[in-house]
Amino acid sequence: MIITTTHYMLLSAALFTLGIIGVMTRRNVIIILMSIELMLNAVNINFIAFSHQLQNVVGQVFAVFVIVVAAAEAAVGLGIILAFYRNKETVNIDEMGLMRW
Amino acid sequence: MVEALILPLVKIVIVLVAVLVTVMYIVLLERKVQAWVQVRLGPMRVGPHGILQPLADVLKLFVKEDITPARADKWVFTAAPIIVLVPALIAFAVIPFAGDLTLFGLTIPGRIADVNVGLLYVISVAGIGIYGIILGGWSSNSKWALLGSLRSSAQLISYEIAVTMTLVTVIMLAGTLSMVGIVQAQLAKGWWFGFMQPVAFFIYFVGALAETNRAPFDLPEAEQELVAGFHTEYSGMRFAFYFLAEYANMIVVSTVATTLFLGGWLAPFPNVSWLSFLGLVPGWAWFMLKTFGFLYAFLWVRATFPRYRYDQLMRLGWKWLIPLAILNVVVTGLLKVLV
Amino acid sequence: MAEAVAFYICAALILGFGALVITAKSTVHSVLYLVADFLCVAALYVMLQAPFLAVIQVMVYAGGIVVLYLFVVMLVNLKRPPEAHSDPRRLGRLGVAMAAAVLVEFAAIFALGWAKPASAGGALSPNNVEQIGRALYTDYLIPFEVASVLLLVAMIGAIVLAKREL
Amino acid sequence: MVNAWVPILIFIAVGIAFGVVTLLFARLIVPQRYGRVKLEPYECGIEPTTDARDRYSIKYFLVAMLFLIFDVETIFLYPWAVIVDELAWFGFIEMVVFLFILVVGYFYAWREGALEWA
Repeated sequence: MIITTTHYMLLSAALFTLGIIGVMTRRNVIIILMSIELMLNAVNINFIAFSHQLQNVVGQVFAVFVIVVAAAEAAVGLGIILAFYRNKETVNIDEMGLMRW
Repeated sequence: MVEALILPLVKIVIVLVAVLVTVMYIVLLERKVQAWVQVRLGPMRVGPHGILQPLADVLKLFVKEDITPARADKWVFTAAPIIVLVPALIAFAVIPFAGDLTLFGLTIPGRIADVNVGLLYVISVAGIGIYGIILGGWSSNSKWALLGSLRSSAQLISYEIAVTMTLVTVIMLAGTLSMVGIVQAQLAKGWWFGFMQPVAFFIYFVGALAETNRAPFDLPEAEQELVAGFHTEYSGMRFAFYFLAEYANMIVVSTVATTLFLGGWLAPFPNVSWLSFLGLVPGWAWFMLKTFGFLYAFLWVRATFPRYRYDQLMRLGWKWLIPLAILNVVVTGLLKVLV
Repeated sequence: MAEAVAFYICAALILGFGALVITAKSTVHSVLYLVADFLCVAALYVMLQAPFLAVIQVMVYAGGIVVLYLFVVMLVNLKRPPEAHSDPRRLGRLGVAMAAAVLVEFAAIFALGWAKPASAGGALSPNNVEQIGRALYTDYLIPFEVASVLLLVAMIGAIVLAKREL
Repeated sequence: MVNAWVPILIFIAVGIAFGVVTLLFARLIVPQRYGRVKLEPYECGIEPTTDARDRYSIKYFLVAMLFLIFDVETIFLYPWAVIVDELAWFGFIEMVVFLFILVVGYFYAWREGALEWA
């Protein structure tokens, strides 16, 4: 029973799939953003598993940058949701056709 | 097996019991100190000079009726006090209470764990406690509780920035994030970091008062405007958890202050030879003495200062402490590269 | 052995909480499960000898990003549930395609063989923070400064979006 | 290395167990006499008419957002602080540039009134 990088890859792929399912099936845009966070975490698990496998710290540095991007995404994304909610009183993504032309 | 599991478990139980007993008696001490400041006597009835009062309080909390309001979210309402209590307790895991002790020929480190990211561990664990406050207020579905929890969480996160940023300067002096390493760095430098970084110590002290919701920053539970803040709807044991967590957090910030700024378990001026007799007192006793000194300052401040208004509180945090902390980091960095 | 047990418990918790995040009825419950999920991921990082990543996962993800989510969920007080009128089959075809892609990925992972566990005594030192710092402030200097610009833009963007209400 | 975290894991387990067991124990011994009025949320004696979960100030979102940005900033400060001696002038200038860019955002937030609570 040795845990290899493959195990971590499978876990990461499964978590990523969960994120996709969330994005595809839910209509609440906040939950969709949360599913995207799950997917980013799956990516980070991969980065760090490979950093461990290759004994190289670069994977961890990139995971730090992924976290930075996730923070920026959450700040702006949730700002957009709030602005939209204040105009239309909804967070259903099907009703967010404002920018669709 | 013994090294890896039993020994930590024993230490955890000791720490847990010590924290619970300290909380009980800090509450009594708080009432006594406030009474003395106001030339009163404080609790006197239960036991001589009221020393059994905490036991009576605990018993009372245990047998009080525990109500879940009708409109509350039941699971979240029960989970919130646990979410707030557990981080307050597990933060003690990396605090070095003493140097290495030798007992029955066994060298026992005077801490539960020494991880190389110790300080960040404490900060991040403290951040989790916010959920207990937000969710406690939200799940009660009561206006006072919701407003109190929003204010409280906004206050906590505001001051957390100032505190985490100011602790960077301590790391710059110590060169390590390990709590044990920070104490050893103070031994090597010969000075407590409280003397070397007075500005950081000041910001930390103010931030600690605000992060533990203590007077003069106890706005989330300002009785005059918000009833009891985020725990308005709580009673019985679940209320006791919030109470316990607040005082446990007070002890956490005091032990962290002792470790970072007051030399941890070291005797004062360990490198001055004619003061070496101070080393006869064991390290854990110094640690406790310093921690109690810091805790006493908390109680003293509460008895002395009037409460801030909410906008004053946020202004102090955002417009004074954060710029001061950033400036302190830059100045310390400049001194580091110049010297 | 202990490592395997820890890994499987962690993996089960991560996937379990992940499934709860996307299925919970109440958005607040979703957020709670998300926090639990991130804490379990942090535990995984500790097992992968990345303690610094583990603490910033807790500090930034669990203690920062999800707090923001919780605030927004509480700000967005919905009179009617957002899922009320949705057509679950709307993105069905795309979903099937995505799932197929993931299955291919799984198959590829299996087919391309099982990687060896990390060699002990590699270059990853236990003093993780210093190593990350060295890489970050020398080789990755430009991304680091760009990250600060990204944060600046995010901050200004969020303020602009919320400003009208101030 | 990883073993250093085992005591912390034990502590987390003990902490949660302490919380849950205490609540369950208290549940066994406390009196429970429910009444409809007793279970109403507390509103100073007035009967609650509206749901508490109403819209509130967007200020709280802004504070959480600023907290998040500054939090990310501090995680960059810590690795720098650990090796500040080693990086010397180079690292110092790097960090001054980094802090300057964020201080610009800070003053923007100040000017736009995101920090006002009056």
